Amino acid sequence: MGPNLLANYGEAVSAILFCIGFTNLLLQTNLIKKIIGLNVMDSAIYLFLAEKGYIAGRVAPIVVNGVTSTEAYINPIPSGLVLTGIVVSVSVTALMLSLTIRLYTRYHTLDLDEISAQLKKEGK
Amino acid sequence: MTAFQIILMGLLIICAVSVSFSKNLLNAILIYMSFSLVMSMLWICLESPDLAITEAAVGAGITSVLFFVTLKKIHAIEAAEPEEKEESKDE
Amino acid sequence: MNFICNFPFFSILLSLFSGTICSVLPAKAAKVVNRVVITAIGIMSIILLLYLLSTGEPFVYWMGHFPAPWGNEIRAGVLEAGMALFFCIIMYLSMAGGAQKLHSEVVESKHNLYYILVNLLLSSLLALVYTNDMFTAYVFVEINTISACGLIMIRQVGRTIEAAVRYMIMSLLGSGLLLFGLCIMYDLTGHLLMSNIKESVSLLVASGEYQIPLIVSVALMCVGLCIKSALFPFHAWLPDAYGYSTASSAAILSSLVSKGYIFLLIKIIYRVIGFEIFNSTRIIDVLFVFGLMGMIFGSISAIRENDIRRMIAFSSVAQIGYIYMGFGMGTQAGMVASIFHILSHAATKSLLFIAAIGLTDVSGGSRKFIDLTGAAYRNKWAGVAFTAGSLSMVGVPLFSGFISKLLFSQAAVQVEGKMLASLIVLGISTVLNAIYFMKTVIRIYTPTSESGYSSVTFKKMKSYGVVLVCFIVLNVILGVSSQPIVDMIEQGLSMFA
Amino acid sequence: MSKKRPASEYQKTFAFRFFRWLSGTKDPYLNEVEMHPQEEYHVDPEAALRHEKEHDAILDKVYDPERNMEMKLFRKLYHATSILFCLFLIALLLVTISYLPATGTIERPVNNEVAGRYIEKGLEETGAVNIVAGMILDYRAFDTLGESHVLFVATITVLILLRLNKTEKNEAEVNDRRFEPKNDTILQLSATFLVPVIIIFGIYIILNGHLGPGGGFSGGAVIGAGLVLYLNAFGFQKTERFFTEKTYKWICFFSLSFYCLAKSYSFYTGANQLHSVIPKGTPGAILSSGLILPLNIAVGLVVACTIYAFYAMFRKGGF
Repeated sequence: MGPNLLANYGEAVSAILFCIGFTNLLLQTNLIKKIIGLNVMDSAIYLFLAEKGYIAGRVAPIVVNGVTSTEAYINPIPSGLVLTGIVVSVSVTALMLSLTIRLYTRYHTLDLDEISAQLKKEGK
Repeated sequence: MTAFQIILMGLLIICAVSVSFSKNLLNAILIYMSFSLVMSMLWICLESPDLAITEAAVGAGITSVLFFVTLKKIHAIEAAEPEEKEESKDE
Repeated sequence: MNFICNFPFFSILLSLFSGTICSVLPAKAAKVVNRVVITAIGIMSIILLLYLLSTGEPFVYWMGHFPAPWGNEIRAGVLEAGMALFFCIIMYLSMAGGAQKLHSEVVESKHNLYYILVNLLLSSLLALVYTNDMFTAYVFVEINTISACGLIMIRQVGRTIEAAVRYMIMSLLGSGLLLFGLCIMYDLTGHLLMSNIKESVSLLVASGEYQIPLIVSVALMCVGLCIKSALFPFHAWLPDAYGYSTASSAAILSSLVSKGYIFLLIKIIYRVIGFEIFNSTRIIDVLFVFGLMGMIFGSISAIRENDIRRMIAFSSVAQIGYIYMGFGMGTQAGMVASIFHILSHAATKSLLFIAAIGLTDVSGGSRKFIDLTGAAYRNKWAGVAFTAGSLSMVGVPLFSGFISKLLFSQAAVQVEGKMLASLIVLGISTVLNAIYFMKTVIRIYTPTSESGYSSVTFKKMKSYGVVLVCFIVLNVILGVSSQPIVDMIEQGLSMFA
Repeated sequence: MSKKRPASEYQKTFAFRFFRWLSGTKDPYLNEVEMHPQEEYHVDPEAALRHEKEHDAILDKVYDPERNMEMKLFRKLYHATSILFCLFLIALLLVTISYLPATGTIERPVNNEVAGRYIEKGLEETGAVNIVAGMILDYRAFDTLGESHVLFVATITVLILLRLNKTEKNEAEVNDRRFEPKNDTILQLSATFLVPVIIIFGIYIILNGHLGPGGGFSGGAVIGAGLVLYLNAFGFQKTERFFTEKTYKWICFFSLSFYCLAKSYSFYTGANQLHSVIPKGTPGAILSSGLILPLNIAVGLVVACTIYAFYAMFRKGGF
């Protein structure tokens, strides 16, 4: 274990959240809960990035009273990356949900295992 | 401020775990909404108001509305009340 | 700055913009726009390639008003331009070959949406090829994933939708890991541009700081891209996705989409981490082992399959195993072999998919081997093309597959610890390949007396026949005049570093 | 000359089995089971039905995840490996994080000259008071261009999946009407007050994107939410008056084309070191910061329409 685990508690939380989301995505049989897991996973990564940009005692990167010194503001790059990332995760969520609807109208279940069992039954 | 952040992070973990174990899909989605709200508060604490606004409008608003519509579509909810919940967060 | 230097930027923006334009056009016009755009980008790539070969110097192109660490930039070398050209050729041929099938399998009102997806897919592939920025790469990886998912489920059968769901879940796991690795890398170096990250990484390695996070970050990115490109244990979505989607989709997916991710991985290895540093980690051994396992298990699954499209799909798993085995060797020669195999596999696999639909069409739409008896007599062009593709896959001289196997074995001989394993597995895999491809070829050439199916004449499918001939010629060119291409790959790799 | 073997002997050889495998036909009963001389077969409809049912029942049992041993085993194995993998991942990430530079401090690789220049020169070079907006729409605009196309391609895939043709659509509409709130007075009254406020707030966020927190994406999402609320309160008949699929198509087309062309111009001039004719304006004024404001408006329009389109698609497969 390295020296900075306690100082990086935010990142530690984000790693735990990432793994919770990851486990949900792998193990939940219900598609909707899989999608929630996906969103949790994405949010965790964004939390990680936002923590990386934070500097104690400084304010948000919006220029106030024309002060443009590096000493005054936090790092703006992670915020920009997260903004892009959020759009990506919304698009993916919408796509996954519409796939869910189509799958449900076809097979009348949200359980992926059941669907693959039905598919095998059809195939043979 | 640190104590407040730690409380929020604890809430995040509680929300994420209870999403995984909740049996009812509607409950899961509601918990996910609160997860997003807590996340946007956390981003205010981390001095990123841009992210907070976006997360509040998108994570807690749009994504949840899409989830509700999906649930409704697959007849998991019969009644039509959850649509009203979106308006409270847009303010 | 020479005007030709604008071409990478033009090709990315042209394909993005044509996607937007197609959204308001009717299907026929969208098809024309699609063809014209692919041709234009192909021509630009040829000119760019010739220019780069004559100057011998790669160049960077600012995307905006700001220089390197502040703005965003793209970069072009011989390998990038060649890859873009190749992608254009394969995409054009796949679209032309599957056009007929598309009309019968996809609802009329959704045709123009299909062309939008193809245009955006092309733009994301080009951006992955040219970009010099890690986060841009991530964004375009997502475009690539979503449009590939669209290509899978444009033909709406239950199986394709299920396959699309599985594909999305796997891909999103991959993207999550990739993004996490990227964030750790950003935290360690403070840069997002590839060349700047590389400088910082070599400084970090020299000073011995942050060794563990560095390796973990590289590993996360590698695993993410492996999952996305369907390396062996992560291939569960692949047979259904390739086997049931419409023909051009299957050809594009197998030959371009997964190759885009693999090319990004090559870029990360060379331009972000550095080849030597990457080879000194244990990651290449893991890639090597999984590559070998993929080669064997993919072929075994293909032998057990009795559906021709799914068999070709499983063979893709084996071929991706070859590529990762080349990475795993950790030498320049292995890398060259892998890149050549990317080209040869892309040319061959799209040929096989396009030929397979010709065969199934004259067998009443059935894809079971028993119904395909004598199909090659009913559709002669498809039969010849399928045979050529199979021979190339098995590794018969004159075809591209032979050269890639030759390159792999040459590379394997130079590596001490991994020589025996890779040679043995190469041999086994070739035999297995021969078993299932030759079985199919014998089957389609077995004469049958009671053929209830009508045969097709050449007049009815001129464009299809021409496409097949083009594919065969491409394959033979790759197989016969391989030396200049290998030289070009080597030159491109030296420009990478 | 080889001698001709009788068929019964030949069928035992490896060659026969090999060619049988090759042709894909395999009769498991051939030569394995004793067979009686065949009688003419009569189909008894009742028995056939019963057999079919039995067959289905057997299939159901075979492919029931609870009963099928193979599936059960595979599932257990899958669960075990995934749990192990996740535990491994969590440990790995925690160890990694413990070695990362400490959060909140200043001496970190992240706080280098890149972030420094964005903060120090950002106002001067992009004209945006909100440095994040300046960064994503000017310094790193290529990412953002890609991002808006991610949204676009997601809409296209949703259209592919959920758009219905005429007859199905009518059915879906009837189906949808059952669940639609039937002129709920409370909802309508509160929507009359809330929708204008929400939409004005969204417009404020978009227009203020370069001056304060916000921007095209969040503002567009807020406007989209307002439209969705309006739709829920008053139904599709009212919204169809001003928002149809055509409106959506053209708004999306013009905004995205504007975005593409504007950014192409700026990339082209930037890369070729030409002077860009777009004025920066006075920092802090509403009409300032060059292309950022129009781009925000374009993105906002696309996002608002896309959100509404998603919702309408999910509800009834069309506008």
